Amino acid sequence: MVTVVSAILRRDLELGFRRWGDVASPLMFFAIVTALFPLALSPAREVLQGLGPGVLWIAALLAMLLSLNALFRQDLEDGSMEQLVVGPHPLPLIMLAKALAHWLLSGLPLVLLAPLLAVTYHLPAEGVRALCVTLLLGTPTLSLLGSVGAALTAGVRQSGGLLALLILPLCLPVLMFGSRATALAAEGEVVTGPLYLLGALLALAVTLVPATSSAAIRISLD
Amino acid sequence: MSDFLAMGGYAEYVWSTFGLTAVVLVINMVGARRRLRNSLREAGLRAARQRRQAS
Amino acid sequence: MINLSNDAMLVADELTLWRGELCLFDGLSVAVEPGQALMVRGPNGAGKTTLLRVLCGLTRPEAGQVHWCGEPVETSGEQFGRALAYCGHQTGLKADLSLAGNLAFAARLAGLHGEPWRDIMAQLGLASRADLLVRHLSAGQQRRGALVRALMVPAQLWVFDEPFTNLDAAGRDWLEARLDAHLDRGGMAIIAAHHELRPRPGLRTLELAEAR
Amino acid sequence: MKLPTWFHKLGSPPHFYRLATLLTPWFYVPAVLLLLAGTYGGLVLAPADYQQGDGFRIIYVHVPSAYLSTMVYGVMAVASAIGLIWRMKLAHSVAAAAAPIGAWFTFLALVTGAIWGKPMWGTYWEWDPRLTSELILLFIYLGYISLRGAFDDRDKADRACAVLALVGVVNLPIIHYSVIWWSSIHQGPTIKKLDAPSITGDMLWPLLVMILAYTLIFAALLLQRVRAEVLDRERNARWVLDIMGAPAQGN
Repeated sequence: MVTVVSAILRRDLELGFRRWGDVASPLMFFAIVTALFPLALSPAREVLQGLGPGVLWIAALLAMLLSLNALFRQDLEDGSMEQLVVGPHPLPLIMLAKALAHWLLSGLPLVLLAPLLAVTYHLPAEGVRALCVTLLLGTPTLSLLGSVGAALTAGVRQSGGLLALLILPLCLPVLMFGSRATALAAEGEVVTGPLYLLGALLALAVTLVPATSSAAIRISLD
Repeated sequence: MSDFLAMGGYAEYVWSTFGLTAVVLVINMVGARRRLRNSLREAGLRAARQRRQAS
Repeated sequence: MINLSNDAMLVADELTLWRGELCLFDGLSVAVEPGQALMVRGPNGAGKTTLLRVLCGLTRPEAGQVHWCGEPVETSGEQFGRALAYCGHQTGLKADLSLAGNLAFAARLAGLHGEPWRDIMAQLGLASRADLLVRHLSAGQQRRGALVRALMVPAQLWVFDEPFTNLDAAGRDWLEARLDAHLDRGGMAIIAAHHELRPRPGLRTLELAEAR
Repeated sequence: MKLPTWFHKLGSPPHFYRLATLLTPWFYVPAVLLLLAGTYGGLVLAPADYQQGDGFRIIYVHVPSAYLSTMVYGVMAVASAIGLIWRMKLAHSVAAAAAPIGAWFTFLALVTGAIWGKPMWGTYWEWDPRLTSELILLFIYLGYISLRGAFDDRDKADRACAVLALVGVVNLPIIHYSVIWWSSIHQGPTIKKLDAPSITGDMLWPLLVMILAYTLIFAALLLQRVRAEVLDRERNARWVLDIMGAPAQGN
């Protein structure tokens, strides 16, 4: 059980480092999009503090969408996913490992970069801490939900916009709770409620998504 | 009759919603019928083609 | 070597598959027993690849069932997965990893220790290419790399899709000899190929007609 | 799990096709009649609401389409589950046929809701939990329809869309309650939400008639579209050729 997950993680992480460009571009996208709003709207402190949580969360969500598109496409083209499906190991476990690898390469870096960008929005310390905690809890759910969408659209030709259209409605609860919790924390309020809800969404995703994305990838490979 | 049309001052809202509903219903009725006609026609062409091949 | 249970069998009955307007096969039944090799032949587009994928449980037929040791292949997961070695048109190797890296991954996944691919790789003349990125290998070398991956993990049922393409004469002889040894041990093979396999006991041929 | 034979019989395309051809008028005619009766009841017979005056009559078109938008997605989810579990192509045809109808009525619910908002709140669009959920549901429908359009192989499209419909049906309640939670945080309970005014008897029966009429119209539209989907999927089957022998009847 563990060998399967660790083998897949090790391979995908090595691939990620080999093609560091694919890892870096969502990060740069995250930074650029957050920089757009002060330039487009106004650098005034109150405006940015009000916008901060929402903008940072939306930019993080869109950045993850970028990397989701290619999640299974390459594996389908070179036949490595086929080998995993035909192999003896349970497919849901493999899909969970793939989603985890995607999160480590795209979700986690966002969480690490977020405090830096939050400073440019004059977010207070509690706000920055809440941002990191909510991103830490929310981005794995985005990776899991995204892996279902990526599996469904892996076999389809140009599917950039399609994946976003399929996944964004499903990611709305995470976005709402995440950005809301960050905004409330920035105003010094207690945010345990939304954090529990984010945790619940993550637990739900970890249990339901692997079986779903396995069915989806089998259909794409058909 | 005219006060019926006035709808107690809400005329534009009530009639616009009912009008839009009628339009959407008609669009769906025509659309469903045309979708069926197309499939019937295609199936007919295929049947004719297969009958020609068979004979 | 894994214990080759001699009652293992792959049975496919009444397979039917359409591709759009074309019927690839209809009511096709085939069975493979230990020691037998089934060669699937037919013109391009006759559905050879699709039939192999159906037999592996990758593609779902319109009608019909495929059983391995009595279990439908789609749900027999571990048992069928351990017994099967599939080599399709694609190599199954990641282009941005080295050949050795890919094979190490496959070995770890199969729970094998050490480097079981070294000697097979040497026999196929790839020893000097082990650390090259798969992206930089020629088509022939990539095919042989895929063969190494398929043969490295012991499996009872080989399902190979045109394994002889891009192989030179030496490579062909090697694979034919390897096939003989596999069949003698009670292994099974389903091979789609254009060229004639060497006649041998237990070799059967399935001719697929042009899809109509 | 052994299924009742009528379920399999219903599931066989030729049987269903003949049944659908027969039933379609039996749904259409009563639907139109009920629609007229409901509209007359709602616009003429029902008394004006003491708060919203005649403006409340919009509920007679808004509520049925809002009900239909969620009910149709339920039909799609059930059909998708049956299609995946028992591998019934007909069930996938039902899901494929229902989607565009559901999308249209969701759009209708959205616009009629917004128009109804104008006299109530003074603005056409209000991020009210019900309208927001309706908007998200429309995106989910559009996502389903575009995923179906992205596949050229019909069987793959069916199975992929079935998975998406099931993922959607699990997420719908979550999205709905998070929208309610989200709007309660932002607006607070001060703003009166768009809930149906207290309905008395003679206001209520037209609404029930309209809901029944909408359901029957959906059934009629669905039967026609499913017949088309079945014809597209069974193009190689024998019975389609026999039917084509007879003069084409597209009622």
